[in-house]
Amino acid sequence: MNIEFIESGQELVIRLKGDLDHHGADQNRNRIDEKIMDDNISKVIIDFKKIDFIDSSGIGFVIGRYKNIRKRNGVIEIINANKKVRKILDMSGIGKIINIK
Amino acid sequence: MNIEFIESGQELVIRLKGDLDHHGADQNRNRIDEKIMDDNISKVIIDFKKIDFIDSSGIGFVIGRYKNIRKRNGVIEIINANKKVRKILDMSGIGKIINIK
Amino acid sequence: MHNNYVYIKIPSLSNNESFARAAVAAFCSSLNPTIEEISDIKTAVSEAVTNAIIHGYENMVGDIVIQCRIKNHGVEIIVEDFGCGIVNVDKAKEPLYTSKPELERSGMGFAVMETFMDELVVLSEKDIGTKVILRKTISSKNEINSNF
Amino acid sequence: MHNNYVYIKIPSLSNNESFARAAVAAFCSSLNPTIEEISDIKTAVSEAVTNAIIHGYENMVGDIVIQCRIKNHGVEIIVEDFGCGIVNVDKAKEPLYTSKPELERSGMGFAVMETFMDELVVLSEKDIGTKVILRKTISSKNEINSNF
Ligand SMILES: Nc1ncnc2c1ncn2[C@@H]1O[C@H](COP(=O)(O)OP(=O)(O)O)[C@@H](O)[C@H]1O
Ligand SMILES: Nc1ncnc2c1ncn2[C@@H]1O[C@H](COP(=O)(O)OP(=O)(O)O)[C@@H](O)[C@H]1O
Repeated sequence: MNIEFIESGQELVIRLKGDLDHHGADQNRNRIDEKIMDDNISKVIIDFKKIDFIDSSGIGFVIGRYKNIRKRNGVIEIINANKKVRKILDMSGIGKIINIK
Repeated sequence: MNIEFIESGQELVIRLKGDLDHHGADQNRNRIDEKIMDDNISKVIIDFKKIDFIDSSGIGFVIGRYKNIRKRNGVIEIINANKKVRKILDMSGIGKIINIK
Repeated sequence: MHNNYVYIKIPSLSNNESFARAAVAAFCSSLNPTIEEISDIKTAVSEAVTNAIIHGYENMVGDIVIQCRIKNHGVEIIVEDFGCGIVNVDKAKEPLYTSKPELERSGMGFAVMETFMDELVVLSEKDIGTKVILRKTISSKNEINSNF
Repeated sequence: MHNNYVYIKIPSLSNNESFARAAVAAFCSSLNPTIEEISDIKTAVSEAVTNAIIHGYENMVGDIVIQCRIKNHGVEIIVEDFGCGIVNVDKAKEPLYTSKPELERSGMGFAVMETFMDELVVLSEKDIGTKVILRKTISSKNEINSNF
């Protein structure tokens, strides 16, 4: 998985591209968390538009970023979740804590 | 590999689709030869536009149809050969006996 | 027709998760699955292989064996490791249970396998390893498109 | 990084030709090959696997073993059968030579493997089987796109 950051003020859009599996999560977790901390981000928008694959490691990854931003009293949002992504997100009940658009 | 026939008079266009390997050749050889015989075809045009894969079994397949149509004093032509198809066709020297467009 | 199968052995490296999914998907393609069926199978295989890597072998590198077999209009996929094994399989299968929350595991792996496949069987023994059997029927409505 | 490899065993059925190509291509994708490199590798693998099916096992069904290994910025692929073997390897490798013209073989298989890969080694023994070793360097110009 590759990621792209689009930043404006304290808002950070993270565009995910490729496969959000255990491998993809491990490769990008720290870079994202450092960015959130370094740039004092209070709102994270995760863009799933270019995601080709997701499994339950992706759920863990999203919950991990959620916990991280919550510690900073920030919010997190998911956009462009297609049918495949939805299927996994819905199973996890993550929609109760994170806004999915 | 799937094939599609477009017939007009004694001319037959054979549109190949998918993988022209040993498996694909074996699946379609007889159907093509029967068509040529039954409909008294004298010109065969093999359309490679939708071919995703070809290997040397594809060369054998083309030469096989060439020999078959030659027995009937007919001609054979290849159209829409992309770079990948060309690479294999050129190696075989098949261009000396068959018109490649 | 001869019943087709494939036997695959890979080391437990995380970049083999995507290889395993792609290989199983390629094997299943002869059954003309729908896009959704193939996507479900890839997800389930990914869960099983990831578990072998993270839980089965923890930080070591060991072999993962994947076997696929065409069976009664469907596919059977076996993912096997020779790692630490699972002491309590019933507990492990509970949704949201994970032994590794510190690694951001969601505890949803077995739940996903169960939901995305028709059948899930988990055989495991402590210090011997774990064998996950996944089965799914493929709706052969695409038969017209199949090679003939 | 741990040197990655894969071991694959399939029966010698012609519909496994496409599986073998896809599996090897999926394995090689971690090296970020160009489209042309991956296409060349698929073609060479297809030749070797087809030969095992048609020549190695003739009309019988036997095992084909495919092994891939990442080696010095490249890939080594071994395709092995346990069939009839080749008596005269030098002759077999001559372009246009085929022992099965009646099956519309072109005799170009080894020539394609030699042209599309950097290196081809053929080890064979009568009634024991054939081992084809294919090697290709992957130009890592795509490194920027690689996962980090
Ligand atoms: N191959 C395995 N080897 C050892 N333990 C396993 C294996 N697969 C699963 N487990 C155990 O079962 C638990 C639940 O697995 P799972 O539902 O996939 O959730 P997660 O992987 O997110 O922890 C794991 O946390 C682990 O303790
Ligand atoms: N795996 C194999 N087992 C036995 N014989 C083989 C094998 N591979 C190749 N050969 C022999 O080598 C010859 C040349 O092979 P190749 O160049 O691939 O051409 P083709 O497959 O079109 O005959 C074959 O006709 C066959 O006699």
